Amino acid sequence: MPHALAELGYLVASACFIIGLKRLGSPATAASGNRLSAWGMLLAIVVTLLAGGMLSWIEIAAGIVIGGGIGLWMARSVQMTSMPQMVALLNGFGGAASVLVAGAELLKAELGGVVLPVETGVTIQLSLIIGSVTFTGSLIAWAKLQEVMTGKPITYAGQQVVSSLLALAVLGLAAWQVTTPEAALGPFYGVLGIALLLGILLVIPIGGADMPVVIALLNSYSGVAAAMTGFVINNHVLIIAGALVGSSGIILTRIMCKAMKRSLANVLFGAFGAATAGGAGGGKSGAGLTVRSVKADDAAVQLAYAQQVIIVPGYGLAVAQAQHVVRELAELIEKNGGEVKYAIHPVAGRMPGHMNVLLAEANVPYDRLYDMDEINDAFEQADVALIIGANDVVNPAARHDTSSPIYGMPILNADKARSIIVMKRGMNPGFAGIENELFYDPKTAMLFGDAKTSLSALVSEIKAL
Amino acid sequence: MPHALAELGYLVASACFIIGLKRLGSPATAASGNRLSAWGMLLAIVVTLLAGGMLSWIEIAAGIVIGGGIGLWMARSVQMTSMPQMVALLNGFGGAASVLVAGAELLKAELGGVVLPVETGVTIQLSLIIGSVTFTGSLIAWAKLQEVMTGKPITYAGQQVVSSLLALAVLGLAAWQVTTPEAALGPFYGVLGIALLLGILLVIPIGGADMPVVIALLNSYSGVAAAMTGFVINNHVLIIAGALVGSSGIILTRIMCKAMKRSLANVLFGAFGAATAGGAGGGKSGAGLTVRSVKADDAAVQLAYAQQVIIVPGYGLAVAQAQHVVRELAELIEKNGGEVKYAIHPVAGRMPGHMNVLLAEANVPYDRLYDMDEINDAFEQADVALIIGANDVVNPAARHDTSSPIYGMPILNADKARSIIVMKRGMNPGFAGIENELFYDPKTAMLFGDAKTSLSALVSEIKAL
Amino acid sequence: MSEGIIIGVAIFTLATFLGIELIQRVPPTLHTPLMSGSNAISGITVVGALIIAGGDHGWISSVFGVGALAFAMMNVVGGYAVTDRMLRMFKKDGGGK
Amino acid sequence: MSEGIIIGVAIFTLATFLGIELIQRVPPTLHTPLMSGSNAISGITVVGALIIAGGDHGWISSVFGVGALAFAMMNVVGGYAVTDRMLRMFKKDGGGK
Ligand SMILES: NC(=O)c1ccc[n+]([C@@H]2O[C@H](COP(=O)([O-])OP(=O)(O)OC[C@H]3O[C@@H](n4cnc5c(N)ncnc54)[C@H](OP(=O)(O)O)[C@@H]3O)[C@@H](O)[C@H]2O)c1
Ligand SMILES: NC(=O)c1ccc[n+]([C@@H]2O[C@H](COP(=O)([O-])OP(=O)(O)OC[C@H]3O[C@@H](n4cnc5c(N)ncnc54)[C@H](OP(=O)(O)O)[C@@H]3O)[C@@H](O)[C@H]2O)c1
Repeated sequence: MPHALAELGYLVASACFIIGLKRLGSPATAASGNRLSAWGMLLAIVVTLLAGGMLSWIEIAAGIVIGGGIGLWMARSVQMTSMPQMVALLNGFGGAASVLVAGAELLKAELGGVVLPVETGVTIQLSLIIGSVTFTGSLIAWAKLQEVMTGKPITYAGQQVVSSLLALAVLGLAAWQVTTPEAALGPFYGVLGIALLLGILLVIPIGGADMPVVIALLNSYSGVAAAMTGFVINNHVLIIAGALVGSSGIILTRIMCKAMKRSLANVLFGAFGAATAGGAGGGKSGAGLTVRSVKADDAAVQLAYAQQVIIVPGYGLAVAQAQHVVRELAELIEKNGGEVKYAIHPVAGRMPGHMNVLLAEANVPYDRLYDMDEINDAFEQADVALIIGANDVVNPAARHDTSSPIYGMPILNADKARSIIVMKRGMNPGFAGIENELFYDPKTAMLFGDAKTSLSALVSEIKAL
Repeated sequence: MPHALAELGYLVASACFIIGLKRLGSPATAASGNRLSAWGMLLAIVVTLLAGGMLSWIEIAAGIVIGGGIGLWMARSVQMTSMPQMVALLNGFGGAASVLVAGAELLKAELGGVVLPVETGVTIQLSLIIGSVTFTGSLIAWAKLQEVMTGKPITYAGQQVVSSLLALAVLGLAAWQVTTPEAALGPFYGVLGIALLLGILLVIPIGGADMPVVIALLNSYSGVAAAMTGFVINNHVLIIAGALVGSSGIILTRIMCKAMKRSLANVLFGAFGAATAGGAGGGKSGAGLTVRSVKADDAAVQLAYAQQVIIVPGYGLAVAQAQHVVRELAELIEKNGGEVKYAIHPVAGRMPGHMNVLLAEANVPYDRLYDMDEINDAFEQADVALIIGANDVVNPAARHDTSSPIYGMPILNADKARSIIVMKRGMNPGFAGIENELFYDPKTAMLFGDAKTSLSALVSEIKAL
Repeated sequence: MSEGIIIGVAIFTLATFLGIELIQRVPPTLHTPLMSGSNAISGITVVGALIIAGGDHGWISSVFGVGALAFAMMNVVGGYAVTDRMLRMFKKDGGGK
Repeated sequence: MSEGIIIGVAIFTLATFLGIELIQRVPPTLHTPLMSGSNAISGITVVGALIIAGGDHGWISSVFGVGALAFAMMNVVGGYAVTDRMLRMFKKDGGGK
């Protein structure tokens, strides 16, 4: 295949990515957009195979079959509730691929006695460093979310000093490698080792619940690493695709931080969840206030005769895997003549859009899900706000308690509903580790227990009415 | 200046254009965005002067001083109501510049005996053709708007055949030039002459009121011509800037066509305003219906005691240059305790955003101007809808008369107001050349006369109350 | 086809996509200044004009170069200046009272 | 600095601007599929991996190349497949009734 034709193929692939991302912007076109993007990727692969004068077809086939097979198996078997982990893992693999490509280019040059131009040297080092940090950082994020390791921030004295020194060391070694014309593999191994270590050290002090932000950021890094690899092998489709992913990750990071009203620096270095979690048990509003608990049969009566029900799902829904029962309950209420809406807070759950994906899995039509701004005024007319495993996103302290860590975060106005039913297992705080005064509101009834169990009980009680 | 540094300078200039355009997207940042874009242009000019090894400084100084001086004088002296013409003229100049640059490149090669690579040849021809059509087409658009020539469509038998043949001839000559290695100036002059003629012939059959669409389209062409010139001289800032303008023009064209519910083909080849204008006088709704006319003193009383007034400005406001008096009237009504809003239809006037610019000139704050979708529900609560020189944009036929040329165009619901005052000079139809049943509505009172005169009369009457 | 032209096409494509995204967001209020402002940007041919006018190509430089330069400068200066004039009139709160 | 790298920077800049505009419009509903879908796009390093794996560089090709290829393919196939799985669940009208 002539070079110009290959370039044209890559250009078409880039256009597929762009249009695909654009179509990902609306639920109606998202699926076709994703497929278009996948076709673009296939085109890029085919063009490379035809243009590159491939020699070792067995190696290529092995790599494709092994990687593709594992990827497909993972995509098929992963549970919708484990999506954050899955993205973290895939992200890490992308970083690893960048490291290996850049490493191979460097080894080829060093072992072959070729002196690389400075700019190629620099982009190789950037690709190595960013890719390595992405790789190990993503693995730690995965481990925290999968609960293979503790989700608590791991901190030690002088942590930031150590990390800064290591970062300096990596940069120093990289500069040395770039500026030394003689072949030397020492700095290469050094850069690789320290960058991999750095990825671990940068992520362990971050609490498990902050992992989605970290994943979005690492996603951005993996895009930048791909773009750097594009500079190394002088291929524009890598640069374009990498830049698209790089900016997408950054935007998602910003959206999440904004929705939580925290700065990115606070997420990365604040060790959120360590200090605050300690104070949770003895929160001030707990003292002297009582909680009204309710049984499933009473709650069922209330729901069966309600005209307007707003369901507020939260992280507990994902933990209990209760998305299918929720839909069943909603349909029952509707059969009894009530109207059901879902109120989705932008950071409900542990990942942006988490609740949407779960409820979509349970076949809830997406036009029943309302964004915070769309639905907040409707709570006043609601007979029941049914809060399922949500906590921080309905905590009124965000409105008035200036000392609260979530002060200023916009919340769902569930407290404005005529009555409130909260489903959770006990009085444990949510992600932010703070008390929720809503639970002590006289209008609120607590239905304790695992969300799935409670919901099933409600469903059979209503059926029995 | 080394080449790489110049490239970097051009890249920064491109970024200025992009960020500038982005900032043009909101009234609060628009002015600074435009200035940023201008700084980018200055940077591009300075970089070129420093990098290019300029020889003939006198020529350069002459070109800059003459062109810049005329441009500045035009920008200073033009009236806000003549903005469409001004844009048309500037647009034509941009096309002319592209033609001259591409022509110079061609002449250099042909006279110097250099054989240009095919792709350069092709882009030179594209730049010549698109630039020429833009140049003469824009001049005709200017002449129609400035009423130097008739605004009516000029049509003749076989018009489209002639234009198509000329277009084929241009393409044939261009192909000949590109494929002939020998020096030849014949085809060059041929291409130039026919393309310039084509620009004229393509625009004369389009009615004066459709000129804004034509201008937006020609704006897009001038961008594409600039991008082609970028390919010719192998300069990326031209390609980027040209592509930005090219897409911007196309989007504006589409927005306008959509707002008028007409296809682009209908605008370009439909000779709109020729046939329909004839039927205007004898429109069916005119028969047997009567119009209620009102004097300024009665209208003044009505306005002085109104609680809710919605002003609907249209093309007549621009013709009468009545924007300042309108604001005066609105302030008077507000002093009397009424509330005044402005309802802006997307195609009111003769150019997108025409009314906004006029009213901004009269210091009406832009948050008082409401888009059609925002205000259409408010008409029902309005005591008076004050229609100033608007016609088609409030014609209810668009809703129900399937035979009307404007059927399907969304309109302002002025007919839903409790009472309606229409200011125009007589019973002439508007741009679409059709009757307006609103004028025969029993709720409607017609205040005949030039809008500025009528408004001044209203102002003094209210003051005298 | 040379590689240079494909890179040019890539850049053109990206910029076109970007232009579409940027312009679609501009509210109708600003369409007139947008038109004149983007029109000014198309005066970027001034770069090409300078290269011709500043070169050593005899009458081509002095006629075509200076002509192109003058036209492009009118487009640039006129476009930016008139857009600025319009935009300076847009005010959020009636300052003219 | 060579010209090639500046063109690369230009392309990178344009694509970054474009990415920002495109992503800002995606509604929260689609943020999770967006994350996994864009993640799949970053598997474009598969192109680099193929070039290494298919080249004639002895153990570098077989170890680094095949390793990179396998990692990149996991990212690509896993990312697209899981995104598709999620998106196929998004329905406008409860078809499951
Ligand atoms: N979405 C994102 O992108 C994102 C990213 C980073 C951080 N965050 C943060 O995550 C939080 C999300 O708020 P949220 O209201 O969704 O969740 P939350 O505040 O973390 O609260 C979840 C609640 O669910 C309950 N729960 C856990 N397992 C349950 C089960 N099996 N059945 C019933 N209840 C169960 C827990 O109480 P019990 O243990 O008592 O049952 C807990 O209080 C916010 O603070 C947000 O800032 C979100
Ligand atoms: N905005 C755009 O971008 C754009 C582009 C292309 C086409 N158009 C078309 O232009 C039309 C705009 O609608 P429109 O309602 O604004 O205007 P219109 O329908 O053209 O009506 C303007 C009315 O103003 C009256 N008028 C003229 N001079 C006047 C003066 N000095 N004092 C008072 N009244 C005067 C005229 O009636 P008298 O002669 O009886 O006074 C005329 O009926 C639409 O059909 C639209 O599709 C708009």
